Amino acid sequence: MFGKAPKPLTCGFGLQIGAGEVYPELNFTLPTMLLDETSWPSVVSHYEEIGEMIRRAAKRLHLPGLMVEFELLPPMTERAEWGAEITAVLHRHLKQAHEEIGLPCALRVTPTDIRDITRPPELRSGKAWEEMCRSFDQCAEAGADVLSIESVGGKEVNDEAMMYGDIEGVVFALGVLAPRDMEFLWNEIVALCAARNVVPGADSACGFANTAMQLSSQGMLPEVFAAVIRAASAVRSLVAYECGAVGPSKDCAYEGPILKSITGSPIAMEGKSASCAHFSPVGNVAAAMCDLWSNESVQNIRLLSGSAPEAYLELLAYDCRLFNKARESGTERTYQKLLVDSDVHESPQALVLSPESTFRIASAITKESSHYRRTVAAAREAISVIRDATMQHELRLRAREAQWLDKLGRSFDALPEKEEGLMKAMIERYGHLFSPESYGL
Amino acid sequence: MFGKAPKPLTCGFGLQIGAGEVYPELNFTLPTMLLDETSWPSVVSHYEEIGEMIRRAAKRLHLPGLMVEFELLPPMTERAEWGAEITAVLHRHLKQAHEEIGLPCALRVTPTDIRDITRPPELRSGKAWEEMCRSFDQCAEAGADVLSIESVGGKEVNDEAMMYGDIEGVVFALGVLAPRDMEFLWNEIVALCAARNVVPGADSACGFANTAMQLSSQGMLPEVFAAVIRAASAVRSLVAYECGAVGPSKDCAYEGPILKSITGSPIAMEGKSASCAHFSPVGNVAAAMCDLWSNESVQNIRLLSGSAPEAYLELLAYDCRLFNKARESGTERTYQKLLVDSDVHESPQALVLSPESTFRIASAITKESSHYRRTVAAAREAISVIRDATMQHELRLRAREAQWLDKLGRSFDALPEKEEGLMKAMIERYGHLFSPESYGL
Amino acid sequence: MNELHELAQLLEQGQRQRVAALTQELLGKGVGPQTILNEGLIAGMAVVGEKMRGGEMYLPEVLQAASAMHASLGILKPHLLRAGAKPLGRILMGTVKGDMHDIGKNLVGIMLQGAGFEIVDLGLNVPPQKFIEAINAHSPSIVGMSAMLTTTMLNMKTTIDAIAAAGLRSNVKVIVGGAPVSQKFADEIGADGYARDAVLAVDKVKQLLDTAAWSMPTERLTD
Amino acid sequence: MNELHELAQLLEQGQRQRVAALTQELLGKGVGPQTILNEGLIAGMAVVGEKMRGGEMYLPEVLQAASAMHASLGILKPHLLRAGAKPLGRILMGTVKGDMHDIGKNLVGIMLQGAGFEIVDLGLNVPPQKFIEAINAHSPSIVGMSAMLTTTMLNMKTTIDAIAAAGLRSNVKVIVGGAPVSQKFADEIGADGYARDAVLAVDKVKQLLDTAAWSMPTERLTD
Ligand code: B12
Ligand code: B12
Repeated sequence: MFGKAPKPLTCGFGLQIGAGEVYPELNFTLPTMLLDETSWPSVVSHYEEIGEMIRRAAKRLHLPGLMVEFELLPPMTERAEWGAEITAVLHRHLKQAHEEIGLPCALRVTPTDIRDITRPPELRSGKAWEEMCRSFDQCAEAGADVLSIESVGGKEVNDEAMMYGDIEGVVFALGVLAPRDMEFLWNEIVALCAARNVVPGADSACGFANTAMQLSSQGMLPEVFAAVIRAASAVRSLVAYECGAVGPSKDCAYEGPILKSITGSPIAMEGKSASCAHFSPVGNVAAAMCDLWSNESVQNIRLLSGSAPEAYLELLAYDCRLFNKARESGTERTYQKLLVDSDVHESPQALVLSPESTFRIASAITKESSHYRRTVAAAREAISVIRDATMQHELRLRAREAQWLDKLGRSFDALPEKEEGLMKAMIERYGHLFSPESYGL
Repeated sequence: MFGKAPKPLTCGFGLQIGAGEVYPELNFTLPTMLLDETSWPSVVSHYEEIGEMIRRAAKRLHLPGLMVEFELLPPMTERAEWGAEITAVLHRHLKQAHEEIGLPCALRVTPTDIRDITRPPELRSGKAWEEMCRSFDQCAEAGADVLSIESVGGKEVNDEAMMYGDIEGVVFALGVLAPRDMEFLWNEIVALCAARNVVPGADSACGFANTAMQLSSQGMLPEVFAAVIRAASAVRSLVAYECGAVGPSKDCAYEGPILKSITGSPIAMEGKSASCAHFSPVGNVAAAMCDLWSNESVQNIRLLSGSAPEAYLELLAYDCRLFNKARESGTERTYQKLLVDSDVHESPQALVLSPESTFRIASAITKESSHYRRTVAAAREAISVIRDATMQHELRLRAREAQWLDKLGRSFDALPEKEEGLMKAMIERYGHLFSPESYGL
Repeated sequence: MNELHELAQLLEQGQRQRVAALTQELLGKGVGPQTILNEGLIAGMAVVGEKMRGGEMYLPEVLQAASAMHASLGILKPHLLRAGAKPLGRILMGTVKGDMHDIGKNLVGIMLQGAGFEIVDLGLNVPPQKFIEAINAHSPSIVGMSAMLTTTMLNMKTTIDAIAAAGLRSNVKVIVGGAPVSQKFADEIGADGYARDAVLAVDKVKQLLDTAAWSMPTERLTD
Repeated sequence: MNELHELAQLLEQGQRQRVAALTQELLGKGVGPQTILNEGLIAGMAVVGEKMRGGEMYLPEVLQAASAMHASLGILKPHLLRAGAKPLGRILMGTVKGDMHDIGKNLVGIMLQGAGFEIVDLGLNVPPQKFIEAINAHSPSIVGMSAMLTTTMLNMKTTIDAIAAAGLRSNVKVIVGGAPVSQKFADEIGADGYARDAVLAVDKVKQLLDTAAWSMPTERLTD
């Protein structure tokens, strides 16, 4: 259920997440401009302006609580001081909001995964890796309450495999490569967070599943394929928790509900509220289990009412009032059902995000132990979730989508029992795209 | 209830409004640019781009229906051909959407009330008046399905009276001057619509009540004052219906629910969905009775997902799915209650828009016959609505707001029985601002 | 001295007549005009400002207090002039060509008046030429332009350019505002200042011409 | 002639081997290469295009069909050359400096390849200098740049300016794209074209160099 997580957590200035209330998570980014020494002062002024706006709007909207996310842009990660400077600015404004109007709030900071600046990406060492670690450390020191990342291990193979509809390749990327990188990466992040006494938030399969979602919205891939990749991608995101991450998960990690039902940790989600960042077929259903409700990101540009971030914050605030009023009045089940039923009959991508579906997929995952088998199990369960819905006439698939669903079913059934059965072929097929050392292979 | 109006209407390409479903009403405007001969081609290309976007998005979002509003900018009204040209462009795209994907849709066109270009405004004759009439006529000819306006008669006095907190002046403007202009103006518009076989939509008290709302949000006026003006302004908007308007009312006419319960005509409303156009304390409650759900207006600029109008259309579409799913599943009362209860305890402006409050205000209005007495009655009822809520501890007013509520109560009780009792004093006080002839005085 | 404190309170209550009377009385008793201004009017309007910011006072009350202050100032004026204090600057206000949204502009004017400035209001739909003529006629220290439409805001630039072309740019400071306007836009078109609302507009003006003597302490009024 | 129709169908099904074989067979029978191209390959890919637009075919299938077409083209090439047909232009693709979003760029490249163009992919995070060197090295007719960040999109302008400064601007047409990019922006930075997605990108390229002989009829492919 939205707002309630078995393992709620408190962070920042007394912000309780998953303890009953749903709070907005506000995201924002720079307008069209170059980011370099020359423009740096104006970059800072943008974040100062946003900080002031947040204090003003929090008061105007009577916000009961607020999470703010600062997503670093690549140069802010490469140059740790830059990311830290902005982190400090936002931290200062949140502190002030807390002191002045008692706003419970926290700051999530998300450094950029810059390791794929080289191809094949060098994931465990090298300049990018070291810069990234420094960025995490200095942002933590500068006032981050939660640290997250949208990591890319395995993406270099998944991108290619998806485009060619190569299921073996997708599973190899999501079930073999990605989890290996997640394990390495998150052990580092969790240790760093412990040292800095910061909350290790979670990761996002954005580079895998949201890319697929965008591809399908462009008519490049069938929706059923995107839906299956969504489910399968939860396994690699889950690894962060196995390493000690406690959430809240990243807003763009639509796999959140699956993670929530497995780990009990609170999740951030985005749907129609992120129409500024990207379109999606899951605008309402994405909210069904959220603990934080986010807009993903919007440029700090002027609309007719005020700045675009303020306009989206108002939206989030009113949406959150509905979640919380529903809980308060005991009608949360009815409201959740509305959120779910209004989308699940329109798209298989919405269907696999329903509480029911995500619970099924979660159980399928926990039944298995290896990342590889879990990935396959999640995908297979997603397929049968869609199959069942079509049989019960709760979802109508276009002919070609239906054919692809069968094709996917066959391909996933044809996969070997163990990842070993895939290794050789995959290294032959995709060896030119990734470096084994980066995955401890 | 949202989506259902006692007097539903069908317009444009088979769009049924108030017959059960709530549809998005999309609004948009130009980005920062000059509007003249030189820039005209690029002006047209903006509306072409929006038209194409609408066809694409309607398909992507599986829209069950759509109202599009084109709000003319002043030069497009002064030069009737310009407004007509854009009207034709949008009409063409809607026609195509209807033919290609069977989208039920209609086009609302709102010429600018340019009569206040002279001060005191010349309302019943002169260059501006004639241009405005030509604009209405040519837009109707060019493909408008519904005609609306945000008329300004009485505003010249109301602006001043509001700022000085002069209740007599406000009542004179809203209850004496405004209705007179409405009567003159709407008899003309209704006749014109009949001749062109176009739906005479309704008017908006934007220039009165939304100005007050903005003033209060800037800390210039107490919220209770803005709330009372909202209620009182419904009377002048009602006059349009007395002259033959049938709705749907204008999105920015938050007095809509009052009009709906009196006339039974469908209404357009905006709330959080219009956070791009202006902020408000009525984000959710505004939706409680809507038949069309609008974003008021947003510049055609690029966001990260696509254009801002497309981003807001996606939002409207998902909100509408909730309305319609609630109705379909018989849980509309629960959902409506959520929309209402999540706002009414936060602000008196939200309180007076609840179905209960608007019904009370509507009855108070219908009990009286003269526009003047109706205006006073509406205001008094709004005051007691707020009083009752504070007594039942359902609304907490800040000390100063409470004092103002009493002050307002006294002032409205002290008003003369008939408008005649006000005339002399008002003409002395505000005679320099308005011309009697414009009101047939 | 508690008569001055009384003056401040009467001012705050907007008691125009009594404020005027007490001002006369104090002058009669030989209290210096500067003292009356600083410890009476300025002190009183300072409280008004704080209360407005805190939502304890609204525009109508502020306007009443301001009118009381002006009543008193009218009496003090000659004495202050003799005492060598100089009046605040004159400000030109107008909504630019093509735009009929004027209440925001009016409000800014009223608040500036309340702050003791002299306002010349050119009304709405004001073409550049009219601004230029008014500058020549009234030689204001500040020109304030309002625009509420994305399609009229660039007329602010047109006007600034025209003022420059007329060789008057250095004579005036230009401030701009309105719903679609932002600090960034103000910088782009070469304005000297921008403010989000009327209260901040007063700050901005005070800041642009660091004003003396007769000013209400709008730093306080708006902090 | 129903063998050509068969070729078209095999192509649509992405049957690389059988398409190659049948191509040989037809040539053996003395069918002209131009005829095979137009009535076999082009006809087939036209259907593919329509099906993709209609959501009846997806990228993986299109890529299969494209690879089958390339198998056949490889065989026809010498014959076509003798017949005087000329190959399509060469296209340089890259994600600009500071940006690591590359799947969009890759996709555009793949679709263009499918359309019979030769692609030189410079990868991601590509500085202006590298674009210039590549232009000198490969003399492409088109340069395509991708940017997904508001903070990298201006590097497209930087690159276009650098190309101009290097005196190469007139040698190439520049097309741009990416999430934050719009036609308006493309015009502002002086690009020759913009496209919202990979399919439209192919249209745009065809339009910029009104291509001949070997082209698939992407007008059809994408209408
Ligand atoms: C009320 C209103 C009206 C009223 C007019 C109110 C009035 N007396 O001025 C009426 C109904 C007449 C009206 C008409 C129109 N409006 Co209108 N209107 C509004 C609304 C909802 C509120 C404006 C308001 O009164 N605010 C209250 C005042 C006190 O605040 P303010 O004006 O912002 O001023 C403050 C600050 O801006 C600042 N400020 C203002 N000027 C200056 C100057 C200086 C120097 C400084 C320092 C500061 C400063 O301080 C002021 C006081 O605190 C706005 C929405 C919005 N976001 O503002 C739309 C809005 C401005 N209108 C809009 C439109 C489209 C129109 C019409 C074209 C609609 C139509 N087709 O009829 C017409 C055009 C009128 C014309 N010819 O110019 C659009 C603009 C779209 C665009 N392209 O830019 C807006 C943004 C609403 C929307 N999103 O659709 N409107
Ligand atoms: C998936 C994704 C990622 C993936 C990368 C996917 C990939 N392989 O490229 C990952 C997770 C790695 C990622 C990382 C980041 N991302 Co990202 N990402 C996205 C997302 C959600 C979808 C992009 C995508 O894959 N689309 C699918 C492809 C097929 O479509 P496409 O890229 O748009 O390309 C098509 C068209 O644009 C066009 N096109 C593209 N290029 C060209 C070129 C030419 C010549 C032509 C004609 C056409 C054309 O045709 C293409 C095919 O149809 C977008 C959201 C969005 N609105 O796009 C954010 C987005 C672009 N990312 C964003 C951000 C902030 C980031 C990070 C900084 C986040 C972080 N702190 O880690 C990093 C930075 C990475 C880097 N160093 O550059 C922001 C950008 C904000 C800004 N300031 O501009 C966006 C808009 C999301 C958001 N609103 O927050 N991201």
